[in-house]
Amino acid sequence: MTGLALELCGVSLAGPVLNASGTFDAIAARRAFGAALVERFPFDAFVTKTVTLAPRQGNPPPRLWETAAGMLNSIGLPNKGLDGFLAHDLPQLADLRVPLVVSVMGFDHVELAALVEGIGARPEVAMIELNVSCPNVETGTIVGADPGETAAALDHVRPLTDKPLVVKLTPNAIEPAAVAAAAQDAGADGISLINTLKGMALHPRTGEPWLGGKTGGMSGPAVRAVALEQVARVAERVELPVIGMGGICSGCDAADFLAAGATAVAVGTESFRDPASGRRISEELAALAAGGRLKPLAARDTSL
Amino acid sequence: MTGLALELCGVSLAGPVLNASGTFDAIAARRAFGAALVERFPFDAFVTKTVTLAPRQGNPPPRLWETAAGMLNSIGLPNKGLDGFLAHDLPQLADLRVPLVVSVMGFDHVELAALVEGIGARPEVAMIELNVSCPNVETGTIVGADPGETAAALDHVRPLTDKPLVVKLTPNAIEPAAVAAAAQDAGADGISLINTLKGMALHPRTGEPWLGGKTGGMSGPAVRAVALEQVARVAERVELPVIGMGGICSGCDAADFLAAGATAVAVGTESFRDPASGRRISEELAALAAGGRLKPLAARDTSL
Amino acid sequence: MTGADAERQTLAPPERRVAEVKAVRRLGAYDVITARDPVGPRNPRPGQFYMLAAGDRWGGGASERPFLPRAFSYATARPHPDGGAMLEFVLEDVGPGTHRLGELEAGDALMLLGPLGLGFGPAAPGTVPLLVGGGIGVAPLLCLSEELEGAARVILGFRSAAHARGAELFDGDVTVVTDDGSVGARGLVTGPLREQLDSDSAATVYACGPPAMLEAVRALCAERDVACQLALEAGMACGYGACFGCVVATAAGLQRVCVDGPVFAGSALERVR
Amino acid sequence: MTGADAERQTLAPPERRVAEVKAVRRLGAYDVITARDPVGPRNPRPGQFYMLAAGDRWGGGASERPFLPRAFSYATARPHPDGGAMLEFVLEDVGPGTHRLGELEAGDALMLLGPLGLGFGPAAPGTVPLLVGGGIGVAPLLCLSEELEGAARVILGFRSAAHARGAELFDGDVTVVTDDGSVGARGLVTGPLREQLDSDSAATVYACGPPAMLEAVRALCAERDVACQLALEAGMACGYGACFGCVVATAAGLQRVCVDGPVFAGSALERVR
Ligand SMILES: Cc1cc2nc3c(=O)[nH]c(=O)nc-3n(C[C@H](O)[C@H](O)[C@H](O)COP(=O)(O)OP(=O)(O)OC[C@H]3O[C@@H](n4cnc5c(N)ncnc54)[C@H](O)[C@@H]3O)c2cc1C
Ligand SMILES: Cc1cc2nc3c(=O)[nH]c(=O)nc-3n(C[C@H](O)[C@H](O)[C@H](O)COP(=O)(O)OP(=O)(O)OC[C@H]3O[C@@H](n4cnc5c(N)ncnc54)[C@H](O)[C@@H]3O)c2cc1C
Ligand SMILES: Cc1cc2nc3c(=O)[nH]c(=O)nc-3n(C[C@H](O)[C@H](O)[C@H](O)COP(=O)(O)O)c2cc1C
Ligand SMILES: Cc1cc2nc3c(=O)[nH]c(=O)nc-3n(C[C@H](O)[C@H](O)[C@H](O)COP(=O)(O)O)c2cc1C
Ligand code: FES
Ligand code: FES
Repeated sequence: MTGLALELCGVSLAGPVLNASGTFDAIAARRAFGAALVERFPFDAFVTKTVTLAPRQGNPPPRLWETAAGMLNSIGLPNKGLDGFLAHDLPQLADLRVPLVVSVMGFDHVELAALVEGIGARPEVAMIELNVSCPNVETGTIVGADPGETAAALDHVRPLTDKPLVVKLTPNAIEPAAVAAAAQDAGADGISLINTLKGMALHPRTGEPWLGGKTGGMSGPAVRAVALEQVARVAERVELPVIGMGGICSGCDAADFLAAGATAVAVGTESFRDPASGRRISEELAALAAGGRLKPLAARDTSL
Repeated sequence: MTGLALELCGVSLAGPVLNASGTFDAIAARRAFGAALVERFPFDAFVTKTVTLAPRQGNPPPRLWETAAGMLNSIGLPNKGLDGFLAHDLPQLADLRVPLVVSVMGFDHVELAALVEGIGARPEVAMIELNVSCPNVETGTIVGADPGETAAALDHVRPLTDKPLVVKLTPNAIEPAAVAAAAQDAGADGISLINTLKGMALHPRTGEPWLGGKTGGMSGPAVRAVALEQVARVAERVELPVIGMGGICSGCDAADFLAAGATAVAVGTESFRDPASGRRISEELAALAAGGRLKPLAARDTSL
Repeated sequence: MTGADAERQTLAPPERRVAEVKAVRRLGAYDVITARDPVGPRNPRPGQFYMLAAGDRWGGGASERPFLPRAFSYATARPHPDGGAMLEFVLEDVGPGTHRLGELEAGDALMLLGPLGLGFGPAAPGTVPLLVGGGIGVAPLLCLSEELEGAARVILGFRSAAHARGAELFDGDVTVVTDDGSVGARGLVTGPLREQLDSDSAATVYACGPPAMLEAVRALCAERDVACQLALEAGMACGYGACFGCVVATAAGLQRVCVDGPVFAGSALERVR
Repeated sequence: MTGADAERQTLAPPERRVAEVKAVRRLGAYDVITARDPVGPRNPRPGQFYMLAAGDRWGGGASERPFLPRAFSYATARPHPDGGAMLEFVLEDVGPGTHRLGELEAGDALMLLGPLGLGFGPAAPGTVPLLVGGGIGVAPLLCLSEELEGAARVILGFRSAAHARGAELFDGDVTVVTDDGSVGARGLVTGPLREQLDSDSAATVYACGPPAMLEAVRALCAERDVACQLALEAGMACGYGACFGCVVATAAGLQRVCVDGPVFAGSALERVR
């Protein structure tokens, strides 16, 4: 309890620090850390790795590359698929003492609808995050890079659930703020950003692409300044609450994202260095707030 | 002389290492280092800071912010304008013993035409780089983010000079490769990338945007993986020679860009840490080549 | 956690903690780091590992890397009278992370998370344990051989005499081979292993080492129907199942080495790469 | 370079070089670093600066910064018999870069580029030099006072007694004031400066210190038509004119502190911020 309790898209959270989708597996972590993980859960809400309709193996290894102050990943969304998630994962996640956000990605509207209906129907789920960083199988364009495609996706699934829908934007777009605005008009309840920046690394000896997926997504401190700019721009453009992420490692980093207009923040890569990073960041944030160094932030003018 | 001499857009260079536009001022450097700078010039060609038609003061300070393994700048293209450049800078740059590349940016086609004609007419100039990271004053979109706008700009200026025209792409686009292809079709002789990634930083105490320009451009090692991916994608898409840049700090970094399909590389931020970085990188590249660790690279398959 | 897993795993505290480096000594080609883990479990299971990072000069530097923590099997663990444990790690300097860790000095801070993963399981009924290690792969076999009170036969292969000094960590019956014949017979561990299995095939093989060696051991055991447990390696970011970065191909599809391994039954693996 | 510039500038070798740290001593609130510059010029000009970076633990770290080099005025320079010079820098720990440099020890590598920028120029004809320093701004005044063989009057202002120890670096006639009155009179340097100018206004004022102090000095000199030369600071990336990051507002528009300064004539500046 950090004294920073808030309402996020109508869901009450004990604090503003979530995990970033795909960077914390509460089920695996519980296997490694036991009950202590649940008793001292590092986040104020748990966001699942992105779930797709069909099960996915993900990309072949290697899937990781370390960069200057960051990393590339080409994980490729491995997951049990909707049925596997509902049958095996959801019951275990229900034990967590924090609200549950389920991230989903559909490769077309039909898939997306099935995912939103299937997951929206479950009382254990507090919120749904739409990961729109996927190619439109017909047009080939990344849905989240295009305001029209994003709006179309939302138009299609908005009627299917009363659960809050958060749209997770891709940073690999010219104007994330335009996409956010389109999502808002189409009935989204919140916006989260940034997803990873597209990047690549070559094998030190062969010079072939290192990653099994050839290209990967960059995350960590290296992307923080890019994330902060996009969050500020989006928060300025939309009324919706914004969940800011991208290289957040400390309470000061988190405070910057809140100052830039985010309502909550998410921690990803930093959790790889320490699974308790989320809790530390919450404590640092609380200390900043106690020192009166946070409230003024909320009032900061970061309009661009 | 690194033993890596090449022809770039018909211009012969003693080696493949250029400076990135706006990151080395040969005239100021000569004031600081004297004749030794010219005798031991760190680059195989000199690229000027971007010249605009009218003189510009640039953005108010502060203009710099240090990030994790990189930096943000909001310099704002200060320059003497075309006339000032031709009258004061060009004569001094003519003393350099390496080919001269002049970077230009026009805020509309008329400006761009005046710049290309004015600079193209000067024999001291070997090549012109078109910095298309500028907003179209009518449409507001960044020219370099849009294939059509980029092609239109080239259609307009291509007839005005026989000098090689290199188009410098912005990374803040969904599909730099599409823009590169449009530039090729419109008669460009080469492509250079990446320019800086848009980013932002907040004042540690006030929380207001730190930079005088509010947002800035990110460069340095932090952007290298992003740059490498875009270079590979562009090199795969176009026939034109590609000048790769973005966080290059070592011969190995440069070798990666060449392996990804670049014909030459440019060094920017690393020069701030040491003005002789370009020469060191050339020497490291030559050593890799001598060790046979470069030729194979050229043959590497990095197709995505 | 299933009963089977319980034997192979000691749970880790859910946060990174600071251990104090007590000593770093050079042993031939390796660095041996001894560190005091103040609050961690006293009884990690052989085959489990810890994610390590230096307390400073980690996370960048002019050399940019290391940024992420690195995975290391513990080689020995002794309960400490004041709580926690005294841990020993054996490292080979292959890059910026292992290099930096090798530079640590007594008194320095060592950031540590663990023990992690599923270690070695019990030997198949009616079989004797047979330990086979290659190079730095000896690390997890050390605590295993101690647990077996030196009763188990140990076969170790090394690149050179400098590496072969890793064998000094073991007592009891140890057969050493080297690529260059500088110590013991010239050749691969599969030589002595084959002989051993010829004389007595009622064995459970515990192996750790480079992929090529593990694959040779796996194939040999498969062909003879000998149970084997292989401790694998993979590039890791987190070590506790969060990133899905460390997968290997298994009969059950791609699995995470950090939580489904690092020890896998040979029968559960496709060829090891 | 113009004749006027020549007097104010010694050219730098066009590359970064490695200097050896000879000593780092604490002086009240400051760190004094002595380093042997092996090949640099023996005679930098007072007011010129060097870009410094530590040989290691610079460019990231868990703390991410410092990444870029940092600018520091040299405080003293002595030609070295074997070539190059022995340089002294006075640092105040205000962030990661100055903190890291303060941690250097004798024998460590110090990466260095310089001397850079335009230093102080000669006094106006018929005037006596008057040196005014605030806090860490004393650094460039030290070599200047030495060059003037202690003849010049020196007025120094500090935040506290710990900072006032910076005055120990000077010999000759030094007036010290502090914000808290712990050393010398309580108050700002403009007090003694005004008195001094009252008694003899035929002076050229050389000043370095925090912006507010420089602005007060500039205004005072302007109002009395006294020539003054102000050594400014600005955040820098390169130090040699490459990045255009270090600009300040001057009568001639925005100018680069690193190549058009750091020393500017008061008359050339708008108000100092
Ligand atoms: C469960 C487990 C237990 C282990 N136990 C031990 C042990 O007891 N002792 C021991 O010495 N080692 C052990 N290892 C191996 C150890 O983790 C690695 O040697 C270490 O991570 C190497 O890090 P590095 O920075 O030194 O080298 P790296 O530079 O990380 O090189 C290691 C490998 O990564 C590749 N690589 C190069 N650059 C990059 C990059 N930028 N990003 C990603 N990969 C890159 C290299 O090609 C090389 O194959 C274990 C590994 C695992 C998974
Ligand atoms: C010509 C010249 C001569 C100088 N001479 C001396 C000298 O002799 N002795 C001396 O001690 N100092 C001197 N300085 C000042 C010195 O260069 C700075 O104190 C130093 O660069 C601070 O670096 P840092 O990392 O310690 O602190 P920083 O963290 O860089 O803080 C310094 C300033 O930068 C701001 N800042 C904070 N974070 C960032 C960021 N991420 N990016 C950019 N700015 C940030 C802070 O608000 C603060 O105002 C001189 C400066 C100049 C220009
Ligand atoms: C290994 C890894 C896996 C990820 N998987 C997903 C995912 O499944 N769905 C998603 O929306 N984002 C995913 N992301 C992106 C993160 O949620 C986050 O947007 C990004 O990493 C930036 O935050 P960070 O810099 O704090 O890591 C993943 C990131 C990483 C590093
Ligand atoms: C301070 C600064 C100024 C720059 N000015 C220009 C410019 O005037 N024109 C231009 O095309 N690019 C400019 N750039 C971008 C660089 O040319 C280069 O594309 C970018 O910095 C990536 O390379 P790097 O990471 O090696 O610095 C500038 C970059 C920096 C850091
Ligand atoms: S290392 Fe992250 S899942 Fe295994
Ligand atoms: S510091 Fe780069 S131009 Fe002055």
